[in-house]
Amino acid sequence: MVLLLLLLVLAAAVFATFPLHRALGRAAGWPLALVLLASTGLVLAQAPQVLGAGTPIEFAKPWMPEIGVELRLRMDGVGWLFTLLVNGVGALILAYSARYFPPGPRLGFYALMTFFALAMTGLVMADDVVLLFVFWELTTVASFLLIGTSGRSGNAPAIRALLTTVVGGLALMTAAILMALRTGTTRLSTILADPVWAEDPAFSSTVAVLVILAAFTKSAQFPFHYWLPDAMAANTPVSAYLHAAAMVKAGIFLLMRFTPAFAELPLWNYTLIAFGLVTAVVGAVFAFQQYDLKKLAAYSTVSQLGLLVAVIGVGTEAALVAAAVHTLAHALFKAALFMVVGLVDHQAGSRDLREIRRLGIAGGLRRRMPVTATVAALAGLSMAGVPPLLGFVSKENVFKGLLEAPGPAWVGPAAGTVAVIASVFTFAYTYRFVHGAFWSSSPRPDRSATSVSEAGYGFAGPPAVAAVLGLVLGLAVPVLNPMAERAAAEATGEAEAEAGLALWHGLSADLFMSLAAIALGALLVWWTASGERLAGRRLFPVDGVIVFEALREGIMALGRRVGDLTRSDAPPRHLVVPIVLVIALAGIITATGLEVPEPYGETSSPLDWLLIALITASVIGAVYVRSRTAGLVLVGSAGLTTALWLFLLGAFDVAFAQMVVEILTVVIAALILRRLPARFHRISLRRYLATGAIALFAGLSAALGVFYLTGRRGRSEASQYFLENSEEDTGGTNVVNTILVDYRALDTLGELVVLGVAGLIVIAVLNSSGLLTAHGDRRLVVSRSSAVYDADDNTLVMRAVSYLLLPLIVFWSLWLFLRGHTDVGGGFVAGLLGGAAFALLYLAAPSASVAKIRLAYPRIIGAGVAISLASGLFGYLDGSFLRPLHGYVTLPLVGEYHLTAALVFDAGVYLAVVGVILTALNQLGLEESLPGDSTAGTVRPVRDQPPTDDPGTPPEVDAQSPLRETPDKEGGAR
Amino acid sequence: MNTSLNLPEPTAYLPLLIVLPLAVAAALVLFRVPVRLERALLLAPGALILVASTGLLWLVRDGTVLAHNVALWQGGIAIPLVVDAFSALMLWATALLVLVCTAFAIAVGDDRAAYFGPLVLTLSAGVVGVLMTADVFNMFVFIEVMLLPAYGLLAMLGSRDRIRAGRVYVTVNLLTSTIFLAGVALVYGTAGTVNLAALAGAAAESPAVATGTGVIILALSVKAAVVPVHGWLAPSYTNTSAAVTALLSGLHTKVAIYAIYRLYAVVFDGDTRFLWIGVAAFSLTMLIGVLGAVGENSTRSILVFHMVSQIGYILLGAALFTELGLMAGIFYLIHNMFVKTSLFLSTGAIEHTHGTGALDRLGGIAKREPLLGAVFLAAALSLSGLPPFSGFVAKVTLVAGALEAGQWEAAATAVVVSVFTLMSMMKIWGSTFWGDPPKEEGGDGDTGNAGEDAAGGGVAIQDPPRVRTALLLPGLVLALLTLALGLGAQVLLSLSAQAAGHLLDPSTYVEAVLR
Amino acid sequence: MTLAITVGVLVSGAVFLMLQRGLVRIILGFVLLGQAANLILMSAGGTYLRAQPLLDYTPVDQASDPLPQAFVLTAIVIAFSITIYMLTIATAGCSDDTEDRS
Amino acid sequence: MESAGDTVMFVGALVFLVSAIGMLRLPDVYSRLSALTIAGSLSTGLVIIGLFLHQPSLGNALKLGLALLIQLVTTAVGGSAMARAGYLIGAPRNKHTLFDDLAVEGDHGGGDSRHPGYSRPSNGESGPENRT
Amino acid sequence: MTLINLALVLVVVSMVLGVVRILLGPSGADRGAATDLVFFGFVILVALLGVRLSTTLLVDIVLVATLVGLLAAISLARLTAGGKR
Amino acid sequence: MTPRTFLAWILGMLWLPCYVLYDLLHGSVRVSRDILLPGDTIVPAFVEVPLRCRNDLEISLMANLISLSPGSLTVAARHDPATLWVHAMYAKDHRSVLHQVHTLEDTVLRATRPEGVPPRPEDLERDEKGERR
Ligand code: NA
Ligand code: NA
Repeated sequence: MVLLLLLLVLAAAVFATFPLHRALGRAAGWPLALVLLASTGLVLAQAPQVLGAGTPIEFAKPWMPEIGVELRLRMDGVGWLFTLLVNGVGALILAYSARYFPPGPRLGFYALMTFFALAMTGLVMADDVVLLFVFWELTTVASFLLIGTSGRSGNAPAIRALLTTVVGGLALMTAAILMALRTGTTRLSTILADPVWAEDPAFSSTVAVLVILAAFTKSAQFPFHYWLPDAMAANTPVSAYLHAAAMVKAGIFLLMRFTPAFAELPLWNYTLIAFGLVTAVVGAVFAFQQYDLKKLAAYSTVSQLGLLVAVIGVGTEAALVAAAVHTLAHALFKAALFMVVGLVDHQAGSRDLREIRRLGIAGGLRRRMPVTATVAALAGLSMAGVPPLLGFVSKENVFKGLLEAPGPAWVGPAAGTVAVIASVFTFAYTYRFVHGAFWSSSPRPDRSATSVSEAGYGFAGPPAVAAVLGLVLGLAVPVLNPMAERAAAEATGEAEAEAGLALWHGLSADLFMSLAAIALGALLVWWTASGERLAGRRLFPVDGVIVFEALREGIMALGRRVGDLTRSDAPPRHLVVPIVLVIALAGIITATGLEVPEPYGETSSPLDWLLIALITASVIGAVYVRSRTAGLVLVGSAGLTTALWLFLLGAFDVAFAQMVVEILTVVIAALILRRLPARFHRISLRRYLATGAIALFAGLSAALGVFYLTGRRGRSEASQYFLENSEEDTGGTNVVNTILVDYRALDTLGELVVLGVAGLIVIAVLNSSGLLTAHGDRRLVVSRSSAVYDADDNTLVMRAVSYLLLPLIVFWSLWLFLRGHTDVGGGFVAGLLGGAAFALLYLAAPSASVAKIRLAYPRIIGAGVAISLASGLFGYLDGSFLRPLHGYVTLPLVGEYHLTAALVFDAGVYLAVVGVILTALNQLGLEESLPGDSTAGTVRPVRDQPPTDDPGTPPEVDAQSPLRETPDKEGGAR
Repeated sequence: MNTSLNLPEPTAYLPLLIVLPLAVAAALVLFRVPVRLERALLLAPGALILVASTGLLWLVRDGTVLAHNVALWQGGIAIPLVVDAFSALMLWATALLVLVCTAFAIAVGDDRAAYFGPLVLTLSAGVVGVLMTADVFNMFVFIEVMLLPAYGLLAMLGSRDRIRAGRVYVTVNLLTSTIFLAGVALVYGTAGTVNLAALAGAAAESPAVATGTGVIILALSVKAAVVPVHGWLAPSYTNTSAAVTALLSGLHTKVAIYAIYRLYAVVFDGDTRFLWIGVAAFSLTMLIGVLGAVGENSTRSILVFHMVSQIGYILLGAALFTELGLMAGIFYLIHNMFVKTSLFLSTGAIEHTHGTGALDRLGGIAKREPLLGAVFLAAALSLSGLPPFSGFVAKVTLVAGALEAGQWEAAATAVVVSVFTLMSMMKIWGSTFWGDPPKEEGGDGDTGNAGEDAAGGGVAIQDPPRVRTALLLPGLVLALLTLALGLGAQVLLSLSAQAAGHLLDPSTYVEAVLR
Repeated sequence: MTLAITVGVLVSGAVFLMLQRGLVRIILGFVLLGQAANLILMSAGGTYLRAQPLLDYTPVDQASDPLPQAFVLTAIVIAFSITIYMLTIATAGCSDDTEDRS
Repeated sequence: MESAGDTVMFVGALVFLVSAIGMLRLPDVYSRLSALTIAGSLSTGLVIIGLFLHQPSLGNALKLGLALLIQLVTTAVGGSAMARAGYLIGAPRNKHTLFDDLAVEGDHGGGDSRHPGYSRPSNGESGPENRT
Repeated sequence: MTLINLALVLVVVSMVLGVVRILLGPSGADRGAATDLVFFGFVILVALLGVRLSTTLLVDIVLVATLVGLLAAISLARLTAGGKR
Repeated sequence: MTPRTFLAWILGMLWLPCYVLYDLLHGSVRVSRDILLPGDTIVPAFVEVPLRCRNDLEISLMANLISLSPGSLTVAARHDPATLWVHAMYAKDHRSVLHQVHTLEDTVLRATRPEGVPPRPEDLERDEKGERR
């Protein structure tokens, strides 16, 4: 419960940031530091149980039971140490922050820092692998935001750090999933105790590699070391906390956590030792080269983490003791040093060694900032491994641990030697840091140093605490024994461990190694003039950031190529792929063979061949021809042949509809084609052949599909049901119609909606985009004064005829509508015919304005849909939507008439069909239509003929009636 | 007239979920109403469907299947509407998306375009229809009901190239709808029925039926934008208004995915012989999609390519066809609907406010609009699978599903692709939310210095346009949702598991339909 | 057999037209393709019985399958709707050329 | 009755074939439209009569009579409309055309000397009357 | 029935000839005329099929076909003249 | 209206279809001959024909009947003064075409007008070749 309390306190701190910040501004750091101090106290209070009794504290609550993930926390020795570090150092740094920043809003900083403390605490207490991953990634995100929001120069490094550490996070996730799947639990402590690690080296190695990847990215190990110095763009408190004391230690924590599983795994040992030591040396060398104190500290962190990784890789009890103690020591001195950098930067205006020197303060900066200098010296000595500081003890233990490296006998001494080399550089760069910043000055000052003074207690206090702790703990190092023993015991999976930490324990090898490091370090300082001879030199041709960016650019370039593959707004390019896939499907199935029954009954009739001849002629013509008109009518001809096919197959209703639709399609397409060139685009021979081949294969596939997959079974059950029951169920004897309006009226409703929407979107799109103007009279060659030109006179015959035909068509349309349920007909066919009546009126009119049908046709569509819906809702009287109610009524003339709600439904269909045809005729029939012309249901009147003179003038509307055009008004031929 | 009339059973009201938006759409076409009332009417059906589907989720949470044979014809003859955990979940998610996207459209004024309201309402009715129907031909009809409004919306709102973009969308969808129809025909030709329940297991038994259903699934894959038939997505979705892109992204491809899941589960009965095709195709989809995204240079096109990539993730669940895989896929589907829509809306708010989505013409927005930044970042991290957002649960379960099924290549692809996902999200973040607005000069840029007030370091911009709250809210709602679904993943996980259960064993579904 | 050939011819023509330049040709291709789909549906019902399913005229055992006919009628309406719309966008705002402008 | 119907329909089909051949053989659009008239009136008429002979009833008499009438009207109106359209766009015409009263007097531009009003723009190439 | 079958063949052949004229053009009016021919052929085929399939239902369809045939003819004439009424 | 004129009107109405049928057959044969036999006898012309028709119905009837007879085709029409422009396939000269059309017009007017047919107006003044002066 106390663990949950810990998390809750930190979560509360996150939320408290908002009111606190509002009230206190940057000083919100103080109360927040108090919160973290309190939680540190809470952690310390657990020492008797965790360290003394050796019983971990546990807490568990289900989180995602579906996948077995729990909110399970556990605090053992390792967890205790890291929790303590996170909260303790966090408290110091928050306190430090309250003075570090100038007055002003720092809400994001405080919120994220406390959030980070929460995430980090969760991470080190997590006892569920998924939970571990969650907190792991949360620290990554917090780090990303803290670096990035520190300023614009932090943006790119933040993203680099994020991407790098996320790679590790994903490795951790994968490892977590693998472990959970293999062991059947997500509980970390159970997983680590599972026998699988010993039994299955392949599995162990896989997981080990993933864990190592995670830890290396997080702890900036070679070759992922580049992000950490890069991340120094962040504010100093962020660097001090995340990138020195806490977050980067997550990798160390992870390695320690997993040591029980992998300590016996050579892959684990050698990888950690090798990469750790390389990192330690490389980091130390780079640190020695820096002018920027912060960069120096950052590389130093990389180097120290390398030592830690290497010593963990050894995996023995002593090694783990060393790791635990050095983690603590490093947290203290590195946090202190970073804070010192901040102090220097803040007070002296720079953190560059050259700048500071140029301040020209006699005797160095220590004269003005003695406290800070002392703090720096204390922390530095600890880092350099000088007795009696804690760093000395821990470094000595690290050497001791490394000497126990497993494998051939030479490995231990070799590892120790490399570690000493790293430590030589450590001593040297520490000297460079402390001496360069505080003890040296240039004889020729070129900067004003008047404002440089010691920082206030509030500001300098926190680093001082950290540095002094390094001294105190060094002197009283046995205090740490219980902690180190618990940590080592748990990390190695033993019940007990012996730490034996002491400032002095005889003339051991590691003591001499420490002394050697110090001596050689001093020599190195002397030899390189405290690093000046090496500073700024490029030791490698490339650095990590360059490699990273090149990789990213390469991926983006590859991505652009991938995008280019499909970058086209030409429909054929996108249509061809699915077509080819269908052909491929057909090909594969043909190749593998498909067992199908024999054809059922006689599926062909001699008459069919006539239709094949006709349709083939039409299709070949449509493919071949370049005249758009011809293409249209040939496709229409194929459509009529399809209608004939439907007649032959006994689908009279359908054939009827197909016929009328085909005609109306031609009518509407004609309105469109007059706006376009008379001929289609030319096809190149290559395209002709390629598309022709695809077309032939597609046709073959379709034919094969039809041949093998249809016509090979008897009547379906549904078909039998409809034929046998439709009359009784619905009272209708036109079975197709009863299916449409009774059995599957929902389909018909959908179809009706589709039709209606088509009408609406025609209006909507034209309203937003306008329509290409029909330049029909460009094709005309006769004079406007010719008798053949005049529209009014020459449509006279058509009009007379259409007035004669109109009543007939309307009568037929209604007749078809009424008899639909029992005979060929129905709302759709009838509606089409009704629409055809309007089309005739439209076509016969002398001008589009006259032809314009003054009906609110969108409303007709709406009414159609509404009526159908309403008739469907009536069905609820009998238990369901669209349930047809029917009965017989006696009408005066007709006699007994079968009345059904389906008729009302069909009436809706009728209206919608008519409405859509009206819409198409009116909207597409205009000579010109500009954006905004076609508004909801009404068309602004526009002139029928394009203006002859000034094309820019808006159309005149009502001055004179534009309805009748006179030949002399427009003048002669163009 | 008949004397004995039936009383409606509770399930008889399922069709109302389709009728309601249609009725409001018809009313909006029929009557001219004041703007405020129109907007209220526009939002009302979505809200009601949301409430209703929440209720449905409650009813089906224990595995109940609600089915109704429309017009009470006997099972196998009537068109059945069915709601189980999967469809209820999808209904709920789509209702929420419709609501949120409509709110956004109202905020940017898209709703003033002719017939916007009726079109969106019809679209949502179509989606509801596809999700509920258990009849393959009826599914075709409702797919058209949802497509037609989309054709219009794509071509009437957006940039100048919208018409050309609309052509790609219309033609590709028409082709696939026709292929779908041909598939329906082949299924009827071989199996003699189009009733999904009657077709249960038919494809597993008969190769002929499998071929017909395969044609349908092929058509749906194009609609879902699976590689290699994904190319149409980018030209179609980048030139229209953000609200429409968000709506279509959240609904259309996802409905196709739903249909693939359903058809494969019921008709193929999860036939394991064909799963490898899915695993290969969907892994490729993840990879190609994300690479495309990484290479793009505008917010919208990056997000559109991500759709492709994420579709691969979602469908991978179906291709694994294990309990864990299906659950993960369904969870991923729902998660992705919210997150992707949120991203489209938050970047849409930027596009609307600043008039561009080009990465090199934007910058520094996070400082001026911290909340918008937070909304985007939440969704972006969620999309990349980072905790504590829903994306991490989705990814963890999916990768677990793949590894459990022994598909370690697919799992590795999923993991690697999520790095690329993050990379492309950071591309947007880095140059749009961070960095400098391009018209200003570089600024002081030495913010690494101690004491430098970073927040104050922004260059003074002459009255940069601010994103209005109304534009921000829709994305915010979804961002909060992805957070909630991450922290409280169990709710969605258990529903997804329930849904997966019906897919693994469709017998309850079949019984309910044929009853 | 005959219906299969017809479908093959229609699909070939449709696919050829759909892959050419210019939206109008593509639309015409789709009109053909729609007809092919409708004939496939008809074929799916079986073509060995070819009498119209009108119970006043035809005995039940000779009537052709009414269900695909209802499907085709629905499909015709849908195809017609989309054709109208596609024709509109062939001339709305810009010409019907479909090739890439670059 | 049936065989009479068969014969009439067959003759109708024969006439239709003649008309179709005319559609190919005749030299210009106007004469082809005349051939079309044969198909639309005589041929279709015969077939409709034949159909009636096959299925004689009062209802069919009414329907087919109406159909015949409408067919004749359609043929005539459609033919006229097409002829006018052909004239408007200057469809190639028979080179033996005697004269053209539709050509307009007083219009500028070249054209038939005997019809000074004929207003086709002459752009150097041979006049449309020479094209066949 | 033989005569009807022969008639069917003749009409189909004629329609194919019509298709040839549609292809040849040369003007839109020629194509329109040929289209009319094909449509008349369609009407004739429907009538012949009515006899061939022994159904009276096709009479209604012949009637409607003649009614809507005018639409196509006028539309094509209009299109030929570039939309000129 | 006298019974005699009424009878003439009825007869006129009955005669019209017969005349049209004759015209149709005659024209069909003539055109068919040109179609089927090698070579042709076509001598076309566009002829302006002034009509006596008074209303749209009569003009339309005239126009349609002309178009209906194979060999002649109405190309244009004018309402006021009622005029048709006829394409004749076999135009020996201007006068013969006018005569042909006016004969048809007589038949039509006999059917549409109970009061009888007005006399043919003089043609537009033309020279021997039938051209306008
Ligand atoms: Na930018
Ligand atoms: Na004629």
